[in-house]
Amino acid sequence: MGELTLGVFPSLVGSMSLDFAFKLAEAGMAKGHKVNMWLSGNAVMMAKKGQKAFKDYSHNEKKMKELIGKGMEITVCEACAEARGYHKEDTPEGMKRASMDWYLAKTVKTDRLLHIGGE
Amino acid sequence: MGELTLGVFPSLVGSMSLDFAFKLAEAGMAKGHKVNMWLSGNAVMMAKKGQKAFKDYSHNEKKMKELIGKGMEITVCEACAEARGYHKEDTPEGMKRASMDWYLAKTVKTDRLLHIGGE
Amino acid sequence: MGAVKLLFVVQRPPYKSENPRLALTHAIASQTAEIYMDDGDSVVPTVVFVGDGVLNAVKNQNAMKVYGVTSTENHIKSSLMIDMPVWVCKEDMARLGLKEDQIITDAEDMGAELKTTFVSYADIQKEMEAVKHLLFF
Amino acid sequence: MGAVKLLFVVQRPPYKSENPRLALTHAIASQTAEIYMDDGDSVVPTVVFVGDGVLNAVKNQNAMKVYGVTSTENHIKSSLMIDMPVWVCKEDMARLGLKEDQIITDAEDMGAELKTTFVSYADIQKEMEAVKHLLFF
Amino acid sequence: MKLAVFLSDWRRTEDTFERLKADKLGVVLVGNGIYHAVVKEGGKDSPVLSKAGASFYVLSDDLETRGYTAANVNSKVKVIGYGDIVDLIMNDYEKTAWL
Amino acid sequence: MKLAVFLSDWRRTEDTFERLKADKLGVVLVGNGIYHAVVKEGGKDSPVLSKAGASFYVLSDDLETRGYTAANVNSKVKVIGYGDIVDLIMNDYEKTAWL
Repeated sequence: MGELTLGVFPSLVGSMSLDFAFKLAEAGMAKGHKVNMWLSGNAVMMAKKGQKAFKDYSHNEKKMKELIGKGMEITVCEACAEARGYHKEDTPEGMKRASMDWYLAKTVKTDRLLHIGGE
Repeated sequence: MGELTLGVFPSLVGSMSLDFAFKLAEAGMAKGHKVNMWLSGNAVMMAKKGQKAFKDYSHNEKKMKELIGKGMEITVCEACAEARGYHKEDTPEGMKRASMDWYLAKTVKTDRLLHIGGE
Repeated sequence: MGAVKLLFVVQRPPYKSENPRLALTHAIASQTAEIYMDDGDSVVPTVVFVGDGVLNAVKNQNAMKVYGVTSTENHIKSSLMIDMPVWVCKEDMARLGLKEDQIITDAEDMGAELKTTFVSYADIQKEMEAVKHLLFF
Repeated sequence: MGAVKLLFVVQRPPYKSENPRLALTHAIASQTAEIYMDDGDSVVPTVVFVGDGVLNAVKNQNAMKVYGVTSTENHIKSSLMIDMPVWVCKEDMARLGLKEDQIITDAEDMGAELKTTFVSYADIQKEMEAVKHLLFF
Repeated sequence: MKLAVFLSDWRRTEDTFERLKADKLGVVLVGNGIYHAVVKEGGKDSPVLSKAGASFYVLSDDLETRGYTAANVNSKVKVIGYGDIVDLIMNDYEKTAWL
Repeated sequence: MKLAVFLSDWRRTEDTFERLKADKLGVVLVGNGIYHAVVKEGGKDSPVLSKAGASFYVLSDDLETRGYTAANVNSKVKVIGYGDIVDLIMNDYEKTAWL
């Protein structure tokens, strides 16, 4: 089994791309792969707990928690989070905060990288 | 003097469009106009106080407070805020939270509307 | 001010951003805006899908089943239910190869009487001229 | 694993989104990534501006003065200062009418020795093939 | 109608601008829209500038942010500031459209 | 190289896709990229589908979300699920590019 790292970047809020990343992570883990996820830019919106689950909005907190419970490593860009006013105490349980070097380091050992950096 | 309403919508985080809206509001008020601002979609990122002012990121909290002090009405979409985990206690002082009907009602009396709804 | 007309123009496809959805939810909010207005004032919105925006009006959207999110289809039907005009540009449907039977034409299942109106771009231009404010999404 | 090469490809103009800036700041972070890595491992990034992305490399950006935000120019110079290769695609410069004297070619004011490299698209393609991972912004 | 159109993108994904008609049309280039005023792709003016009968404006703040000055701006386009945009919206035009 | 390219937009603002070369190229249409598989603008296939030597895939979840099914999909394109994308990434291709 391999290791897949997903880098999830800006302009994903309100789009379905963040949903895509979580569904892909779920499918990867179901097949026995190790999955890491890096959230940067606007994707750090996941780093605020207590998001209300309206039917009109994507809501990935529950799935994220499940995947963390099953061993997914998920880390959020600390500076991107702070710039948006998401502090340490806002971070959902099991999510790590780190500098960008965490993501860079992951690219060394991971078998595959899917970097969702586009618009 | 007239009344100008700015509707500021998604996909503005990390772009300079939110900065544009605040600078335009400032210029409008400097000329004696009444300015209202509605923040919806991703623009509700302004509804979280305590954002760290990194040089790498747009930081409009200070200007927003100045403009509120000078009489700008600024209201944020309550549902859009809650969906992102921004609660009442996160709201910066002087900013109102309301349903979308607040914005719709403003369009009746305002002389001009600049609705920044695009990507 | 009396009745003020607004035109919500949706010019991009659904889901990639929440704007098309926000166009519909904001237009629908005109129904409850009276609490902020003087007696006799009202907002009269029309939502028009133009350009690639017509892709929002394709029926059988399964966003709720697949991603747990209300579909744009559902919001369009909610609009028809409160008698808010929903227009779809015919020229753009033709350009993208969309037939009327692929488009959300009614919300009879929700008890709506109003149906989607298929309009030409010239009608949209005319409405742009008639309204007080334009809101492009 | 030894040294792992990465190519950061910036294909869109600056400021409209923070991605071009994040490409540079992430690439720069390779300098401090050792703390998470085994001895002997390292990440070797190159940042290339291609397509409309070359507009990021236009010099004299006054983002700090005007909007109080670090310019993309500043991040490019920081990259040169830590000897990180910064490439700009020649064909795209020509297409957009950009001359070399309009582009950030060095960061001598910051004490950098490395200069911007003007490359052809063929060089970029070759580098895409050589690296372990591609990161498009 | 008297319409002020705001363009904030260089590559556009809609054709609304091409289809829009107005008796009096102002085109305000802001954000990455400023590239229409300064870049000649393949040696040619941006197609945006060929809109018949329109007046073109570009925001100086957004030019400077991106490394350009009034000296680089196409002669069809007038360089303006935020205060001027306020005047255009409040005095010269009746409606706005941010595409 | 063996490269899996992800397209998530209908109107694209970059030409990277047209310029990319790979010995083995997979094109995975996701998000609004699915319109390349189902819409024939002006009666013609999307230019994306004319990329020489490429294999095309479309994500069924994103088709269904937007009101389309496998029956609408261009015969050049294979309908797949999330698990299949995992296999493409981990087994069939070496690198990925999300444009």
